[in-house]
Amino acid sequence: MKIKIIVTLKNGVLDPQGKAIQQTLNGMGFDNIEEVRQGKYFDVEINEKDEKKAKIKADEMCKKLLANLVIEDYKII
Amino acid sequence: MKIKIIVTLKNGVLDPQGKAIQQTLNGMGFDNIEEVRQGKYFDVEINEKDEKKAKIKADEMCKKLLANLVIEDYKII
Amino acid sequence: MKVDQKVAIEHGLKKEEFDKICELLKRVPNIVELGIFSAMWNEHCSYKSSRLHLKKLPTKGKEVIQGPGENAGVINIGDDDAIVFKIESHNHPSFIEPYQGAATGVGGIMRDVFTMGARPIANLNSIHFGSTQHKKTKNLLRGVVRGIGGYGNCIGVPTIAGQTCFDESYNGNILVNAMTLGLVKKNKIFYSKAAGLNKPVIYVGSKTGRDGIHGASMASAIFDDKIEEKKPTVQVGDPFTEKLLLEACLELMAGDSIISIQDMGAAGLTSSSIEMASKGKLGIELNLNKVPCRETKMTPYEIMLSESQERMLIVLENGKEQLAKKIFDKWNLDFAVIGKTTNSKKIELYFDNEKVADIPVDTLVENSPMYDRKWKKSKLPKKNKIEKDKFKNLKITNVLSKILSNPNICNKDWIWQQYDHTVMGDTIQKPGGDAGVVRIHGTNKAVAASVDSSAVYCWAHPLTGGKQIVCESWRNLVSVGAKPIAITNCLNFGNPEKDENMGEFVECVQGLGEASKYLDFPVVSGNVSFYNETKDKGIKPTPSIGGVGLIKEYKKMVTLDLKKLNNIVLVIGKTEGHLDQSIFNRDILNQKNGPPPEINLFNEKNNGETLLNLMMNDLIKSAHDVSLGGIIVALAKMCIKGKKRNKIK
Amino acid sequence: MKSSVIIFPGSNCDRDMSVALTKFGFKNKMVWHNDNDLPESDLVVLPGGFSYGDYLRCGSIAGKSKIIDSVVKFAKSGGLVLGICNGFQILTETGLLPGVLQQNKYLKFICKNVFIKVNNKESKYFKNINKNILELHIAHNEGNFFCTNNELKSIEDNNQIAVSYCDEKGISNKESNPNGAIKNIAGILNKEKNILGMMPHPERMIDKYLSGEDGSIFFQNLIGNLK
Ligand SMILES: Nc1ncnc2c1ncn2[C@@H]1O[C@H](COP(=O)(O)OP(=O)(O)O)[C@@H](O)[C@H]1O
Repeated sequence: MKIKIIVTLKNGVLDPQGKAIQQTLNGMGFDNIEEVRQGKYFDVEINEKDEKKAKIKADEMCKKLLANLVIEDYKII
Repeated sequence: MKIKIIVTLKNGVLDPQGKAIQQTLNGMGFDNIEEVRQGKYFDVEINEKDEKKAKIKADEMCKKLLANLVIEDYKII
Repeated sequence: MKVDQKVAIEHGLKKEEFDKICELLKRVPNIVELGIFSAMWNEHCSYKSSRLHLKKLPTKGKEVIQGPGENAGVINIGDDDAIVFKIESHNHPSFIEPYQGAATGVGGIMRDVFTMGARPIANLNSIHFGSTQHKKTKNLLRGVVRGIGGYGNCIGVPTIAGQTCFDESYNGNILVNAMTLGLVKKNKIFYSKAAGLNKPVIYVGSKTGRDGIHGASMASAIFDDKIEEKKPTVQVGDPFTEKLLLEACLELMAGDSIISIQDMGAAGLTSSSIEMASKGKLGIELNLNKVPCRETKMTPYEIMLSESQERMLIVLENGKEQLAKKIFDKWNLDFAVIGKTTNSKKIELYFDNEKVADIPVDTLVENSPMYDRKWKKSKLPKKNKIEKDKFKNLKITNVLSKILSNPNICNKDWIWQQYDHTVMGDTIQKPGGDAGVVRIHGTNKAVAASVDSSAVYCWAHPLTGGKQIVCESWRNLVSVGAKPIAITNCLNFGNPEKDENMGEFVECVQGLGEASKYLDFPVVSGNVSFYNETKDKGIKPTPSIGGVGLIKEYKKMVTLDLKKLNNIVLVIGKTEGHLDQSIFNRDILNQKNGPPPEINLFNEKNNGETLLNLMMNDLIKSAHDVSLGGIIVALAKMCIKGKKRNKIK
Repeated sequence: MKSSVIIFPGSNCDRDMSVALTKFGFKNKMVWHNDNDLPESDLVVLPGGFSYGDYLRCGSIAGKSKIIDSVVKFAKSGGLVLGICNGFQILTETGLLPGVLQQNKYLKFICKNVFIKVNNKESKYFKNINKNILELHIAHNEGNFFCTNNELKSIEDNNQIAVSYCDEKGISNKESNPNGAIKNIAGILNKEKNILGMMPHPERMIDKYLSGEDGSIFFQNLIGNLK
């Protein structure tokens, strides 16, 4: 089954990319954009039929590799 | 309001990063991972109360900047 | 929050130090003031354990324009040109988050250099990791290398040399030392000393966030099991903004608007403003509501102690605000007038129309603690007997291939090929040689730089080890045909409160000083990193020396690859057969005790100068210093690089 | 001959490029990204570097700069536009050149000398060049050229592959491909052959004390063709 994971920067952690994107959008005429924060998205295909088990695996993968918990949070969706 | 956007590589487009992550996961003992595809995630704070209008704006932003339609698809969630 | 002894101790201050603060202020400080004291008085900013000993280093020389005490050292290289350079550690942050730690280390040292008006022209780094077998090493190494590249490549400054070492003593405490060289005209050097009353104090660069609060005290803390809790203090680097800041600052510096300028490094706004005031014997008044903030509801405490990156503090000439603002607007950077200079000799902070701190500057700087810590002298270990029958069963080719595959000796191309080493179009010697060399743009001159440490030697005998590294740096520069001019040093040691560690420090510094004095190779800048220790286990004493030399005619530069067949190979200097602490003894014979090779400064100088003479007369085709692994490794490297064979009798 | 080099925030090979152009006889002007108009030019160069920190996608944000409209107009009217490294990325992001530059196959920044083969001598850039295999320098993290099969077919049918990675002897294969680019593509032209984007940096190879001298051959030949 497919598991989707979103990894985002923790609140307060500087996001230089997001800032540059926001400024560019403003410059392009999108003037009501107040903040952009960029994160990562993963589609993971796990050979596992049991959703619960797959999510537990995904959680472990996030902790060990996909997210850098020093600066990032993750969400399995 | 906050709009969430996911940008993913089109099917068939090589994803070297996703591949490397998959291999690393396998190497770490997660052996039933069949594929990993990495994408981008954006949290966009738009000063706009009407959800429909906000989504139209977001769609335009994706087309004009956030996604490169040659290789990427996007989804507003 | 009420301040008492307990709160002070949580801030890393000692009980006596807190008492002294109360005595100096004649009252108990409030929380903002306590934060400021704790930042200024910690080891990282105050050099309280090292100051006494650092004073003994030779810092003067014919070509020295600015020695230690400024953002970086400055040396003369003729024709009105000067080189600004310094090395700095970012060890603790890099262990917690290798990519960002290393990246912000590179960013920080570059800011130190361009703060003085110099355009960075070369980066170097010295990185030390635990054993290659240790489970953390691979990730840390990868993260650090990526971080160094990620920042330096983006700014567009070539990384021209470096050093990568592995030793189990760094298992729980890696070292990341970054060095930058910048080029400036002698009459356009900028200093941090404020001058004049009622001059506007300007904040430029990125906005302030909550990142890195108390980073300076983290740099002076020992890692323990609670290391995870310290994680939120990691800063994120933004090389893109730094590049803009660099260009904007240099643009403003081209005119005559700036009185003094200081980057916000460790302890951010606190140390930068206090340093400016202290050097200028002035006071500074700041309105913290004016500081551009990235996050909401930041308190004065947080604003003063944030270590957000890519920020500068400037004292401007009156009336130049508009001109300066225009430049920073052009580069899309924040710009704010946040205060002014005063004659109070105090640091006075306002927030929401209230005075939130009021501290005499001298209590923070001149009256900061200085310790003469107890230290233990090291004995010179006894030499091991060379037992020839142990060698009988060894085949030289096997030994050589084993030595060449030692992680400290083997090829590092895979590392430095991740660093842009050719941007700026003046790199004439890439990493892979004895020193990196860049031309001074548009002239016939070039500067050479290398960075070295020999922790094993320092560990075996700190005094000899200290001399050894300075000599190694000297030799590396000479090997490429450069006249050595001056050094910068980054002293990475364990806990100074332990007398063995303090002893290692004192004696290394002594050795360093003796050698640099004898070789007329003065120390112009540097940095001390103590408390490199995890769970009571300290690192091997690791002073890193960054040497800089001048090649007057770059066409005469020498490289180490063998060029032609039938050239003669010479060994300069006497080979005494010293094997203790060599890779051979340590790796092949597994004999880890014994003294490091002795240093004879007279011979060192004589050999180096003779070699330089021969080079200037075009008599030398290739040269390489004999170091780790001895003559056989040196020859092997010369052959491999030159794709030539060598016959040795 | 007149050239213009565009400076974006984060460009860092702009000076190197201007030094090279000047050395080989161009009268060069630097142009700020926020300007509206290009000065009169025979050649417009988008230099290497990290415009906007390479944030989002390399070259994507620079592709929205004010000056780009003029560059597009200039290119559409047949003017010569050269993009090196980040400049190449910007050209694909603006749609002036097909394809995209993805992250290198081995996910590492690569800085080293490589060999490239000149495939197409129709353009002003390579007409009359007297060496078929050049040794040039690359320094990039995203140089892995990718395009769809249809696009590739059109690129090949129109003879748009300008240069491709190869070894010393001119052999293009997996081993001589530093970044995983499709068909070892190191640089491509537009259909009309007036726009060239390539990853290698000729401006870093313009005298024998640097990494090599083959960049000189490129520039000398180019200015020769313009005269
Ligand atoms: N971290 C690094 N960054 C840049 N260059 C490096 C790094 N590590 C090693 N190098 C380069 O690799 C080469 C080999 O390093 P090293 O083994 O210390 O040299 P040697 O012992 O021959 O003087 C040197 O030229 C050095 O500049």
